[in-house]
Amino acid sequence: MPELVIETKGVSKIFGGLTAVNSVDLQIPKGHIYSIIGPNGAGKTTLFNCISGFYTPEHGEILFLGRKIQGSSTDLIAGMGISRTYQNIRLFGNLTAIENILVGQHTKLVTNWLDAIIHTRRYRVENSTSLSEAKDILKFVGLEGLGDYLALNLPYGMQRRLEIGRALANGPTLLLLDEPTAGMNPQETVDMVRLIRKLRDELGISIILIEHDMKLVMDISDHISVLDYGTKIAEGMPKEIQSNDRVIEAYLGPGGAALAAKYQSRKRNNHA
Amino acid sequence: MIATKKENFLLKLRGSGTIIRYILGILAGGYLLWRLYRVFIVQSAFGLETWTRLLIAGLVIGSVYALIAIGYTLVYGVLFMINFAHGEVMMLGSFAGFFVLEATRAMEVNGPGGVATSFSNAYPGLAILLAFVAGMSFSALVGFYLEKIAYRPLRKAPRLIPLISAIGASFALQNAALLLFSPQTRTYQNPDILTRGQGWRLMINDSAVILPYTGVFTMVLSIILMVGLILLVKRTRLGKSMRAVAMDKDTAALMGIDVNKTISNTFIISGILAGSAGVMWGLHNGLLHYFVGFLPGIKAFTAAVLGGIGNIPGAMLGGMVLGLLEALGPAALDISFQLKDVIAFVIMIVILIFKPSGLLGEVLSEEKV
Amino acid sequence: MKPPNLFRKSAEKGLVYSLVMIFMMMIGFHVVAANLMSKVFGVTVLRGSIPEVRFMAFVHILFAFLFGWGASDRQRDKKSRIRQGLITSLTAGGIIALFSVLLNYLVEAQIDIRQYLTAFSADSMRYFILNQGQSGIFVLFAIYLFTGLLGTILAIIFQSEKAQTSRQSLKAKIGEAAQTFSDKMPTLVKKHWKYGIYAILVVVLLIMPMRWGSYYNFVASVVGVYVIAGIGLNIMVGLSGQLMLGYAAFFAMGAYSVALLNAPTPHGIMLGFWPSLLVGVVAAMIGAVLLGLPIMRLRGDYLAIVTLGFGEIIRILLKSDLLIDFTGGPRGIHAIQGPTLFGRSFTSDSDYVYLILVFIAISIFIYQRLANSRTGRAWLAIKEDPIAAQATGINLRGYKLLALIIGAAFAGLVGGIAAARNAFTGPNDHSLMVSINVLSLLIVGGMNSIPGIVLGAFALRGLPEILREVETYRQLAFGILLIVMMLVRPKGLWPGSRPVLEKVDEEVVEEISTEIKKPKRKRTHA
Amino acid sequence: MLNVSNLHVHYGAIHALKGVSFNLEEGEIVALIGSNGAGKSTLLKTISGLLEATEGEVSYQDEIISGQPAQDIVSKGVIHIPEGRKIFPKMTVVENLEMGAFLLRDRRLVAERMEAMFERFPVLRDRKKQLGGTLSGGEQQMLTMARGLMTNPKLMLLDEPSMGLAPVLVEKVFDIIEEINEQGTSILLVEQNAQMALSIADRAYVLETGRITLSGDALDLMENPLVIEAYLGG
Amino acid sequence: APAAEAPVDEQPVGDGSDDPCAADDFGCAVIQPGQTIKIGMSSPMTGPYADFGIDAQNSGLIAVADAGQVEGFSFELVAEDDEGGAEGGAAVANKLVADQTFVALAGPLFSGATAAAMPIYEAAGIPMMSPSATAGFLTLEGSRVFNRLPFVDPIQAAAAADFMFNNLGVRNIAVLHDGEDYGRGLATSVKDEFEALGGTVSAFEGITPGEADYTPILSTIATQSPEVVYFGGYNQEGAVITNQMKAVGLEDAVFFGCDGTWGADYLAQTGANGEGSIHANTRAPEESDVKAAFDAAYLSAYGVGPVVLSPFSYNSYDAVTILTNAVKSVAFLDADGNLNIPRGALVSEVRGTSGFVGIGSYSCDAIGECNVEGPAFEMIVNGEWVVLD
Ligand SMILES: Nc1ncnc2c1ncn2[C@@H]1O[C@H](COP(=O)(O)OP(=O)(O)OP(=O)(O)O)[C@@H](O)[C@H]1O
Ligand SMILES: Nc1ncnc2c1ncn2[C@@H]1O[C@H](COP(=O)(O)OP(=O)(O)OP(=O)(O)O)[C@@H](O)[C@H]1O
Ligand SMILES: [Mg+2]
Ligand SMILES: [Mg+2]
Repeated sequence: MPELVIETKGVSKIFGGLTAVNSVDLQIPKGHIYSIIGPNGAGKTTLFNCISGFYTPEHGEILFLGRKIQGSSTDLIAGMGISRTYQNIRLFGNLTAIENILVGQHTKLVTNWLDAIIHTRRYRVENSTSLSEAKDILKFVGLEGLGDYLALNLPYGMQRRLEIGRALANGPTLLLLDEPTAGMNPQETVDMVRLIRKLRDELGISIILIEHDMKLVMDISDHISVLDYGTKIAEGMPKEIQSNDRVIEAYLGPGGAALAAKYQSRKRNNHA
Repeated sequence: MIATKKENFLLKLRGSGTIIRYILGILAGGYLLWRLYRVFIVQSAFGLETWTRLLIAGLVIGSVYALIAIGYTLVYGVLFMINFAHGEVMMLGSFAGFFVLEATRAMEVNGPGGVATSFSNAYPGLAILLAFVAGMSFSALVGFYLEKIAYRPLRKAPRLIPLISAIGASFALQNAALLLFSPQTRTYQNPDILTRGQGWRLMINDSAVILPYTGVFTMVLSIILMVGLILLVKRTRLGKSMRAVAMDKDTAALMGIDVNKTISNTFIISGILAGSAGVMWGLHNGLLHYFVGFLPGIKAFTAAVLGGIGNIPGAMLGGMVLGLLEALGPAALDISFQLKDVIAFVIMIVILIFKPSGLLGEVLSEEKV
Repeated sequence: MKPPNLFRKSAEKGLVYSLVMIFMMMIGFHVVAANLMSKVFGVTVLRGSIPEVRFMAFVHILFAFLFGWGASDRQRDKKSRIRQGLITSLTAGGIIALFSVLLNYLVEAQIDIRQYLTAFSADSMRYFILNQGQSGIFVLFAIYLFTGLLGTILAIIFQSEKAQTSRQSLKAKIGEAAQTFSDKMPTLVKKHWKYGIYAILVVVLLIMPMRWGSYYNFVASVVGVYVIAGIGLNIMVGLSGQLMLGYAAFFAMGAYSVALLNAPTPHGIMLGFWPSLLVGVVAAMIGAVLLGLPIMRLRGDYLAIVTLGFGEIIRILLKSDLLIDFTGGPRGIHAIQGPTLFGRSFTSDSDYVYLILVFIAISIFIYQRLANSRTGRAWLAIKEDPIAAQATGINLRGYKLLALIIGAAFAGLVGGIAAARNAFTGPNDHSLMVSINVLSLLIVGGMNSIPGIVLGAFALRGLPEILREVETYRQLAFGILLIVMMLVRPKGLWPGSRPVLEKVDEEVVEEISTEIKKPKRKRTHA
Repeated sequence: MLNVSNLHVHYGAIHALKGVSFNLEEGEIVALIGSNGAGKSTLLKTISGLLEATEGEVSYQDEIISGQPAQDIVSKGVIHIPEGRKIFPKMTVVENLEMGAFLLRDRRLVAERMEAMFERFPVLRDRKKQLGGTLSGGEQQMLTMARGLMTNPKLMLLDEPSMGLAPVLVEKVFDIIEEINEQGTSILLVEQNAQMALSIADRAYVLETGRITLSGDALDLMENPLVIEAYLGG
Repeated sequence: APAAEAPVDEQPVGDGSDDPCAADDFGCAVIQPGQTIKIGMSSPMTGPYADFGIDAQNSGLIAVADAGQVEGFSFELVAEDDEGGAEGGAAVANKLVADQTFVALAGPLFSGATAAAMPIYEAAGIPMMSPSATAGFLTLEGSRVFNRLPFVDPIQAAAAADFMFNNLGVRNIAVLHDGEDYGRGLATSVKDEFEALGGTVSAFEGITPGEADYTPILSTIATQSPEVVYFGGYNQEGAVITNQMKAVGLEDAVFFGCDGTWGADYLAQTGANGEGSIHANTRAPEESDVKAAFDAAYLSAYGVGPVVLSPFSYNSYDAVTILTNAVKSVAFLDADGNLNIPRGALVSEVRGTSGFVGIGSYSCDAIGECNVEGPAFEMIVNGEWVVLD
């Protein structure tokens, strides 16, 4: 059994009467791209929120590299090496792109305000290394040359990439991506797939991915879990999932190409 | 690879905030109980008549604060800005009411029985009504133009910008009143039936406790106004559109809501309430000059926050609590009256420490990310 | 483009303009305006007396001209612009004339309403209608009509395309000249021209306090004190985004530490200025911890009101009977001893200006280093989005508290200096208005920008001094100016910009995206 | 029905639309595709009155609507469903739907419509009392759609209606679009999912950096190599 | 308490030496033809105490007009706004002393501003005559230039305590103050003096100035059944207290005010409620011509009478008049037709004021206290002030 980066044991999160995440068990191996899919409202984002410390699950355990993390605050969890992006982008809009990355490095840096005022040696060293690392990350996510733009002035697709860059900046062990290609066109989606692969292959980061773009998910994932009404209804390799009836019924439907054909033919009929 | 880092000691104070909060809370609560025990059980410093008097005073002050606080809360609820000039809006309304009463006082008419009296004594109800109409409409007008001139162009600006504009407006209005009406202190000329200091007499412990007409009038009227306001906001489309505009102006416009009109109406309503508070305050206390808006303005703002800013019942509750604290606090805790604002502010801080969004403010539980 | 619309809008404009004029009269400002006008013509008028009538006429003419100038919309064609000017001038003049009829009536009937409206003295009313009675009203009306029209016509001519282009070409020429000038400059100079400006500034600052007399020294040191206070508050508000309305409390802690430790009464400890200043700074920092720890959970306006309450609590306690033996009560503490440095005590006003300048330099230094460090960026991130900031690993409470503490230290510092400079401090020097002034200067000047803070301090503390010319009207003028400044420059006079850290080839950037707004280039990172 | 001519829009110094002209006939579905930042949302916002054009005109049913405030345009039956899940976060689902029917004064009608929306999106019925802000991303997306349909619009401006929706729901949303179109609503559709958009639309325009670069019959465009390369993942 | 023993030794002015300007400590102010002699004023003219400053300016303008000319030169009043605080006081002082035709200051009105401004005037040799700053220490630190017209707290307080204890014969009083410099200082002294006489001060409390409702504090005081409520502060709060005493069980207690509450405004605001209340006032020559003329001039110039905006109209008028008189007596024309005013001599001249009779009558002692006679007490009877003995 490969080493697990995240293990959830019977995690449940309840809002009022609604069990958004219901006793979910996941074993996520190190170095995998692991996708979580499921209908809208299935509890995917909520699960992310539990892992990254925004919510404390009512039941169950979340282990990160074998260590219990639920109940810790988000900053501590970030410090342990879990980074994330958000379904609705949350950049620091009035900071420049490169500053966003520098903020992302926060947990990796050690100098404090006194160092900053006196410019101690370690401050100078850290400052120059962190800056050059930040530039590398910009390059890595394809934003080279845009580092001095305010984040809010970047177009949507670049903001998504910048958010990933910020998440990468502290050298995470685990990256949680919540619908990273939402609102992107197919061309940009392809770029994003390339980027995600690169993260795993070049940096060795484990990735958990939420996506509704099936082509992408099937393409990229090592392993997929499917949530519905908060419970895990299936898990396995992309092939297995694609052919799972329950998943098709609850989630997949006929698929993009078939759908397009449906509308086209209807339209032709109408015109005829 | 779990990072362990050396952080500055200050940054390690994680969680100690909560501990200190509770220590503070326990200390404050303990002190409070001890004081109350001393005042009521051991010393029993004041008789029931005194407590009644304090209670009456607190309720009257509180209802005026509540009316002004609603204005802050309404504007805040829609624009997320502190209308710092709101106290001045009240002051100007008070002046309008004052001039009407002066005029009706000066006007000679043949009263009932053919005796020549002043208009305000012959038709006191009408005179007071006119004063309120004048005060309310003038304040509404001021509020309306204030928004149009000083705030509307800044609607897209960061939140602190309109705050400074409001501070400027507060200066400008205050000094305009100073220059127009002189710094002289004026006295409200009430019609005789509402003479200040007169009231129903209750005998408690052999001493007369006066329930002043003006005070009762103030309380009753402000309750009526508040109920009316709640109905207005709950029952009419205006209330709905105010909520929508508060959350997202563009989307509200896409629903067919006239955003400008909604905001103007908000200022008009808060002006009306402030104007009525100004006239009531004048009738009850008599005192009027260019600076009367400032202190109640600050207090009412405090009350609005205490109740949970943006929340109308919260503003009312906050106003009442603050009024009662000011009146009863020093006596109940046996602390000098000079420190009544200290008591009020300390209690407010303690409340906010435990209820960070005010008494009735929304509980910001787990935020959706 | 419908005529009724045009008519109504212009009439409305005329109404507003006339109301402005009438308001001026109602507060008696027309006399002051005429007074200023006479100064322009080199005639001085005794205070409290009324200047010659012709100056009032000039005031009317000036305003009528301005009204006419502003009457028309730039976008419209000439004919409708003239029509607009006509309508606006007619309404404005008409209403002012009507008002004058009222004034004339009041004067003739000797009705005294100064009981209610102080400015309505017979002299002042008569002066407004040019001391002419009935005929003055016609003259007034004519002034507003004809000068107004003149204003409109001149506006049309001046704003015509031809004038526009000629102005643009003038601008271009100036730009060209500047370009050639800079081309001719040796590269070394060009590269370091900024330092040249700084050097000149420093030299000016070093020389001026000895030359420009005690009043300007005084104003300079007040402005300087507010610059430091502004920098401190900027750390709280501008960087870490915590709205603080009780800044004066920290100011008071510094001032009272110096006062209590270094004045003959009430305690006569006479510790010496420097140690007491240090105590003041530390006291303010401790105050910040005590305030900060319990309230870290509060956000936005709740924080604002709690800090406002804190400021008021401190002020009330300082003057209360409870602490009177300790703090001197409402009377304050006087005869506070100033600093001695190298055996020389600070006596002249320029000494304090230099002292404050030194501390400004230190503050700017500290601020700049903090703002562009890991700490500064963490603060900014918290301000932008606390939840996301925490999720990137920033300890919210710790950093917020740190911002409070450092900001408070600045306040304690200037509080102490100001107390020594005034040789006095009292509870009323630490009122809510002080907090509001510092906050205002920050926003008027522009947050997160040192030049902005300096400009803001000038605007907030220097402007009222300049406005002394208009006497009792200065606070009114100040309030209006505050609004106007916000409307005209909502980001502040000199808003801050983000540092340029990446520095790449411009052309690459152009290629990647031509559509994105470029940030202003600012200082480069070391 | 809708006629846009030579439209220019600026955000401060940014020139987001540079002279866009197009038209939409009654009963049509017109798709608008283009990469991120091309100005699609800007165009929709300008039509619905949220942004002001610096130059050019928008006319709707032979009336110039550019320059009119958004609420007036809405009352003419032009409904804009904005991108990015613009629900009212502190209102419940029901209240959000009521806001969608703000211009309807008939309470019975509102109740009826709301019922119809719950039929279409059963998830929303389950979430009736939940605050909009706590809904999941996809639920919010459905809510914006349902809210827009409350008034029975004549012209609908849809900005990325399928974003963040599960595949089954994407189908549903497109079914609905087809359905309301058949009932007589004209539709201007902005989609990243160009394949779907072109499949359902009658005509389409391609917007690139603020200019329309291609236009024509939707099915024809689908065959266009430029479109295939840039927008169909070809 | 400041002692009024040693009379000031007359310093010879001008005569004896050839050039009085060279002999003068501060040199001469040289006023050229066409210029005016500037008398400064430093007072709050905006903010919560604007009424004080504006009133002082109003009165000062009349005084300057009444002062006429010296050798063909006229006086000009330069009233500046100091906002009542230290910062503003120092700003005004610095501004004024920069003008060399500025020779004397009627003010500052408030003690805080005075304390901060005094060293600046001291250094420039500007005589000060404050109409209203009462803080005790101001005259106790050897200032050459500072003088004042109001009676200092200890003198008024002793007189008031004595009057209550002996003339009114009350034994139980409550003492209130507005928490400000002036009011609190006075109230504290009254409390001490009254207790020293053997009376009881059953309550000693501060109020928050500027508010409109003091019934809570009055209600608690009522439980002590004081015979007199003494108030140290200004007429605005005084009037509110008087009005509200009736409704909370203090209807039998007498309101006892100070020179800060005395004035026409109090009458207007309290009406019937004010009947029988007692206030301190300067021991003034009753209804002199000067006073009548001033009253008339004030009314006609400003539409309202004096002592409406603040109680210090008369003091302000007298302060300016004392200063202009002093200027008149030291100023002389030089060969070029300029008016020379030796500053040091002017300082001594003002300090040496003796037997001045304006609206009030004043003589200054060696430390600059110009009103050592102590107050008269006046009671409101049928809406009029009646002097009690
Ligand atoms: N704070 C909350 N309060 C109440 N209900 C909540 C809250 N947060 C989420 N929910 C509910 O929990 C369920 C799961 O939400 P979640 O955001 O995890 O869905 P999701 O799987 O991410 O869906 P999507 O793909 O649409 O983003 C939803 O039905 C949502 O309405
Ligand atoms: N509020 C704004 N301020 C400044 N620039 C903006 C703003 N909104 C949009 N822009 C810019 O205008 C251009 C067009 O943006 P728009 O949102 O219309 O694009 P879009 O085609 O809808 O893209 P997407 O597919 O990402 O939604 C982009 O370059 C964008 O950066
Ligand atoms: Mg989700
Ligand atoms: Mg878009």
